[in-house]
Amino acid sequence: MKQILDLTVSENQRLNERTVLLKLTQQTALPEMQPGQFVQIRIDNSGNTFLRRPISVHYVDKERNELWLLVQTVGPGTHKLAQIHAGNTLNVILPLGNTFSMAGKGKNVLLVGGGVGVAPLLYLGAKLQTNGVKTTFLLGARSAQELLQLAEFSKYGTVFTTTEDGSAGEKGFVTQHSIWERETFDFIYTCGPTPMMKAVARQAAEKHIACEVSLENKMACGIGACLCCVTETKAGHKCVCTDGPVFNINDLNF
Amino acid sequence: MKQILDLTVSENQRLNERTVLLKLTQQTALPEMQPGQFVQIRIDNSGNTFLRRPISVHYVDKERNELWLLVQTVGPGTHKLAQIHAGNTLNVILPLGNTFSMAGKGKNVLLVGGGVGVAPLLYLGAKLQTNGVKTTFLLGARSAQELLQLAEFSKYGTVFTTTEDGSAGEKGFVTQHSIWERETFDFIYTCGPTPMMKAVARQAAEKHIACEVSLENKMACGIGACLCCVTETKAGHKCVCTDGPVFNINDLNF
Amino acid sequence: MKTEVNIGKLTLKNPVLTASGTFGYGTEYTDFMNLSDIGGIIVKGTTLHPREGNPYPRMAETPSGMLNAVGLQNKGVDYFIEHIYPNIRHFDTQVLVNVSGSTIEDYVATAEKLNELEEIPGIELNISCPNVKQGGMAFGTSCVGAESVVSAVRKAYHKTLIVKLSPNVTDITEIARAAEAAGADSVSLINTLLGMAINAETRKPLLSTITGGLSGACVKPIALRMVWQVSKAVHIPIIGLGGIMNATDAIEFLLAGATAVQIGTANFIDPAISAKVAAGINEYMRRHNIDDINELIGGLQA
Amino acid sequence: MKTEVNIGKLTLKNPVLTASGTFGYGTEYTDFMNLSDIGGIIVKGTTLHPREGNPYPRMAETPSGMLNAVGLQNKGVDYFIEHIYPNIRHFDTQVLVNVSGSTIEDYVATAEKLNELEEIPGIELNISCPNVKQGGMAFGTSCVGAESVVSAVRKAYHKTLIVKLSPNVTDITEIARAAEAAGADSVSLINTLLGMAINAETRKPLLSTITGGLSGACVKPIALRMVWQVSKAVHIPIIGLGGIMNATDAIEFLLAGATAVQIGTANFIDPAISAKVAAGINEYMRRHNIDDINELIGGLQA
Ligand SMILES: Cc1cc2nc3c(=O)[nH]c(=O)nc-3n(C[C@H](O)[C@H](O)[C@H](O)COP(=O)(O)OP(=O)(O)OC[C@H]3O[C@@H](n4cnc5c(N)ncnc54)[C@H](O)[C@@H]3O)c2cc1C
Ligand SMILES: Cc1cc2nc3c(=O)[nH]c(=O)nc-3n(C[C@H](O)[C@H](O)[C@H](O)COP(=O)(O)OP(=O)(O)OC[C@H]3O[C@@H](n4cnc5c(N)ncnc54)[C@H](O)[C@@H]3O)c2cc1C
Ligand SMILES: Cc1cc2nc3c(=O)[nH]c(=O)nc-3n(C[C@H](O)[C@H](O)[C@H](O)COP(=O)(O)O)c2cc1C
Ligand SMILES: Cc1cc2nc3c(=O)[nH]c(=O)nc-3n(C[C@H](O)[C@H](O)[C@H](O)COP(=O)(O)O)c2cc1C
Ligand code: FES
Ligand code: FES
Repeated sequence: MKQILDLTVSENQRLNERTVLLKLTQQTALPEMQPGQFVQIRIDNSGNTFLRRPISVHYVDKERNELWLLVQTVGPGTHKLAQIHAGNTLNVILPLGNTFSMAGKGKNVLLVGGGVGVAPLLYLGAKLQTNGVKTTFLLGARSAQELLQLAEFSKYGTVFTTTEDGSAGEKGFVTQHSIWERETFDFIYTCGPTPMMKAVARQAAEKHIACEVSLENKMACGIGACLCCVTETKAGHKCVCTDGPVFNINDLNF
Repeated sequence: MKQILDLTVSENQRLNERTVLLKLTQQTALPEMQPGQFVQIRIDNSGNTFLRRPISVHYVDKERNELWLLVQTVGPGTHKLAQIHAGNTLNVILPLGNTFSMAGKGKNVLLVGGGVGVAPLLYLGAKLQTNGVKTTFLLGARSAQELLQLAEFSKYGTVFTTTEDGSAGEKGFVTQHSIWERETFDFIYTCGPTPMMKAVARQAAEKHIACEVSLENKMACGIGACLCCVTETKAGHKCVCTDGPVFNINDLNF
Repeated sequence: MKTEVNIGKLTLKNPVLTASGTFGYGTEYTDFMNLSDIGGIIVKGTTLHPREGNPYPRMAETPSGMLNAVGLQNKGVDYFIEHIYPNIRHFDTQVLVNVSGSTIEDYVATAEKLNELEEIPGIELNISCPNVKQGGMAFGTSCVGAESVVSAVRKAYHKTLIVKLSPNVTDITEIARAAEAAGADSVSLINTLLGMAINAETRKPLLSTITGGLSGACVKPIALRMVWQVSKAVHIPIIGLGGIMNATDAIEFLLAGATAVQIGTANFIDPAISAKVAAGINEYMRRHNIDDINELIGGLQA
Repeated sequence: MKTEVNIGKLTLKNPVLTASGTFGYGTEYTDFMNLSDIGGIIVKGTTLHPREGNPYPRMAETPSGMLNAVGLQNKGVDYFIEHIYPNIRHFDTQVLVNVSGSTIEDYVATAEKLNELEEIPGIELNISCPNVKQGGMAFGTSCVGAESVVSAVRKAYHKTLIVKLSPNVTDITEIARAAEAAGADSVSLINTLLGMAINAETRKPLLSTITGGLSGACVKPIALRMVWQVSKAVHIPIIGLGGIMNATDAIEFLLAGATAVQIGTANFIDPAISAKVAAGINEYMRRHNIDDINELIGGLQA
């Protein structure tokens, strides 16, 4: 069941100039959340952040009853989120959206993230690993500084990286990484800028590997009521907030 | 010259449930301000505090280079002001408006304030005392708890009080205080709720005592440009933000 | 304390409805609130034939508001009757259907089909949607247009007929009078204002359709003025909406002359807001010793 | 980098003007900015005879905006010519006068007097003020009204004639075309939208006049849409305004088809904003390698 909760910020950790890691908690147990799902956060009722802001579930720390969010500053809403202090509360609707398909035990999967798009892949990787899946992360960014949460990702699989300026990992885009030549996978999960996801999807399609992408369309309600967030699919317009955010590339006109 | 300044909050002291005392400062000397003047504060560009908020100069502490404001929480703007932390900055336009007439040396004056309307009277009383004027404060409120800054006022003159519930000073309204029977004054200054100011003005007129009131009309610009803040005077509409906020009762249709 | 209001033959347990296109079919909100706490829901704009709506992007945020260009995406009235109606007909609140079209014939055909549904006590005729090329708003911006579509539907539809007016007009009272004269039981106003948003960096419009419909807190002053004007112009009950974010806003619309209100965009920000508005109106009535909500309606002291 | 634009016979050093009624006579702002940094100022609405304006209260804040009901308080055109003009004629920026009236004769008489002022290169005809009972908006809400007042003034006024349009109309392009046909050198839009605000606790309107004019950030989507529509409808230059709060907003209006912009309510929030907008446009042009501001005008990729 979807809930509206006032969660307390237990930590706001700055990861780099543009990104923070927020940890949210409450007295009682947090609702069950699945990899791929997102939350809708109310910033406040200020004039330039009228609607809620959708943010992916980055990780759920069951033991500490914490929901992690990875937030990149792009405009007034994310800017205010980045400034919030521990102890303050955030009004959050969760859990929203569908989830990634979970590859079966023993499968070999690649999780490809770009920029802050790596967010949903941490929780996904953690769950997959628990399920006995062999997980490899391929994370891309513009520079070493913008590669996020590497220590966390490496807990749940092998991590490869690319940077556009070559300051870490292989130089170039994720789709140019040598892993694509060296290894083959049963399933690819990807989230990041649209051009990156399209390139990954093309690569997956060429190699006949099943592939799911997580979309970030502009949303008003987040619960399937307004029909603002639609994406073109082979079966017509689908809501990214309820039919997604995760889609199989076969269903998209990608 | 009017200026737009980013002032730093050096202190935010809660005086009672609804009122705070804000102290603002900056590195360089604050501009010259006179009793009766006010400032226009930008809250932020949020949807429900679109315009600036006018607040009286409560006191100017020259030595510590501090501007004091007394703020009562009534809506979103004053609520946000009441929450601001020391160290934060506020964008302020100042000094605005005209000033009280300064009674001459040796005169005996009464300063009558009600509720948070006492704000401009502190700085006025301080200046008058420095000028060798005999100052008496008559401050009214609903209850003892809502009488503000008594210790400060008593530095600059004798303080009498009234409360509606009788919890401090004489029970009743300021206009019912026994001082009116006992003493006579050369000049009366008043600020507070309109019904109170009207009653004081009537009393002053009956006794043929010169009287100035400080008005609080709704303002958009605060600098004489929009003509929103007008009050009816014997010479037609006048702007409270530039021709006022201080008016002689003879000029008003009070 | 009496909170019941009447709209045509319809009785609402309280004056709070949800606005079409902002509340889906109600089912999207059952996790957050009890639908039985509000007077009724008006479901998504329904057309004779299925519509895919406009391409993405369909939404842009604006100061204290948003633009939408959904363009009446829906599966058509037959799908509604077969697949949606069965799931919502037993809601413990009034369920009304918002009807859109591009020709008078379409409106009439849709209304005729809905007339057969036992548990749908009324329809809201959307003659004011700015997001579709043909029809839609065109009917709502001239008296002749409004008159013709409303009287045609009136002949075919025998339950409560609400006509939803466009604010994109010089004089909304004229259109309201035309709707009344043509047999509307009630008028609801306002639909969205036509607006536009641009990304200055990319030099492109933010909506696929360039222009779209503005809603949310920012439009409240305009909506309130129009409700006030229309309340002086017609005798049928008015349903007020546009920018209602909380109970105080709703009460302002009642004071301005609305018999009921609709909550639209606010549902996106707080999915439980409509129930909170209903509760807030009760609280206000208690605080002001008002026994009957009808004492509030048109109670502005002006 | 060329930032000059032309409006009729008038050349502005940059496209930033201040809107009538929000910038006094310019003198109120000289503490905060250099008037020479902007293209021009449009002074307070001026009428043939002095006007006291509407009673207090004249202002109500609304979500991301405000309502005003000033009602054209001013000392009349003769006072302007004798007492104000001498103080502002030598400003190093274009000084335009906004002209209002209740009859065509008043408009014409006022325009004739202003025609004699050497340093006033143009007037803006306000046929769209919602805050006065007679005239005002009435002329601006019908093509016939607009045509008649504009052609009468055109005969009497020989410098740049800008006509300010009301947004409270079904189709603003019709009115713009009528103004163009009647000889306007330019149209400016939008004036305020008619709105209303109520205090739910006291049950009273917040303005003495019940309704007033809405301005500020909240109206930007509507203003932008109207500028875009009018830019497709007329050949004369358009001056865009309504909710411009910063340089990005101003650039959006240029992209939508405005040759110049006006800053209104934003002056109340930041009295130096108009100079900042002019500087911000320059900064944008540098960042995007735009040599001539005319490349931006109407540059929306739609
Ligand atoms: C399902 C989903 C999951 C997301 N997960 C994350 C995440 O984990 N971390 C993160 O940093 N960001 C995430 N985003 C993007 C994030 O929602 C936007 O960056 C944010 O809404 C921008 O708000 P703003 O006020 O800072 O910026 P503005 O650009 O001022 O926002 C203006 C409007 O556009 C919308 N908007 C702007 N950018 C985006 C975007 N990229 N996607 C969707 N809407 C947008 C905003 O919600 C708002 O309505 C996610 C988006 C979606 C749809
Ligand atoms: C010259 C002057 C000096 C003032 N000095 C003080 C002071 O020293 N301390 C103090 O606490 N208050 C003072 N006020 C009143 C103060 O400006 C308002 O309480 C405040 O603006 C309310 O804003 P809000 O957002 O909290 O309330 P809201 O009621 O939400 O405000 C809504 C709108 O109404 C205006 N408004 C509301 N109440 C008043 C009011 N009483 N006077 C003028 N405008 C109002 C606001 O500015 C805003 O535009 C003064 C007002 C004026 C005009
Ligand atoms: C996303 C969205 C979709 C809408 N769809 C419809 C619709 O299908 N039919 C209709 O009559 N109005 C529709 N509207 C208009 C609303 O019902 C309402 O008239 C408008 O949003 C103003 O109210 P508000 O400010 O409370 O949202 C829609 C509004 C939004 C925001
Ligand atoms: C307080 C106030 C007074 C105004 N007076 C006039 C006026 O005298 N003449 C006029 O044409 N417009 C007047 N306007 C309208 C503005 O010039 C402008 O058209 C409108 O405010 C929209 O722009 P904005 O949103 O940038 O303020 C006034 C607006 C305000 C807020
Ligand atoms: S955001 Fe409203 S339907 Fe998806
Ligand atoms: S507040 Fe604008 S003139 Fe006084």
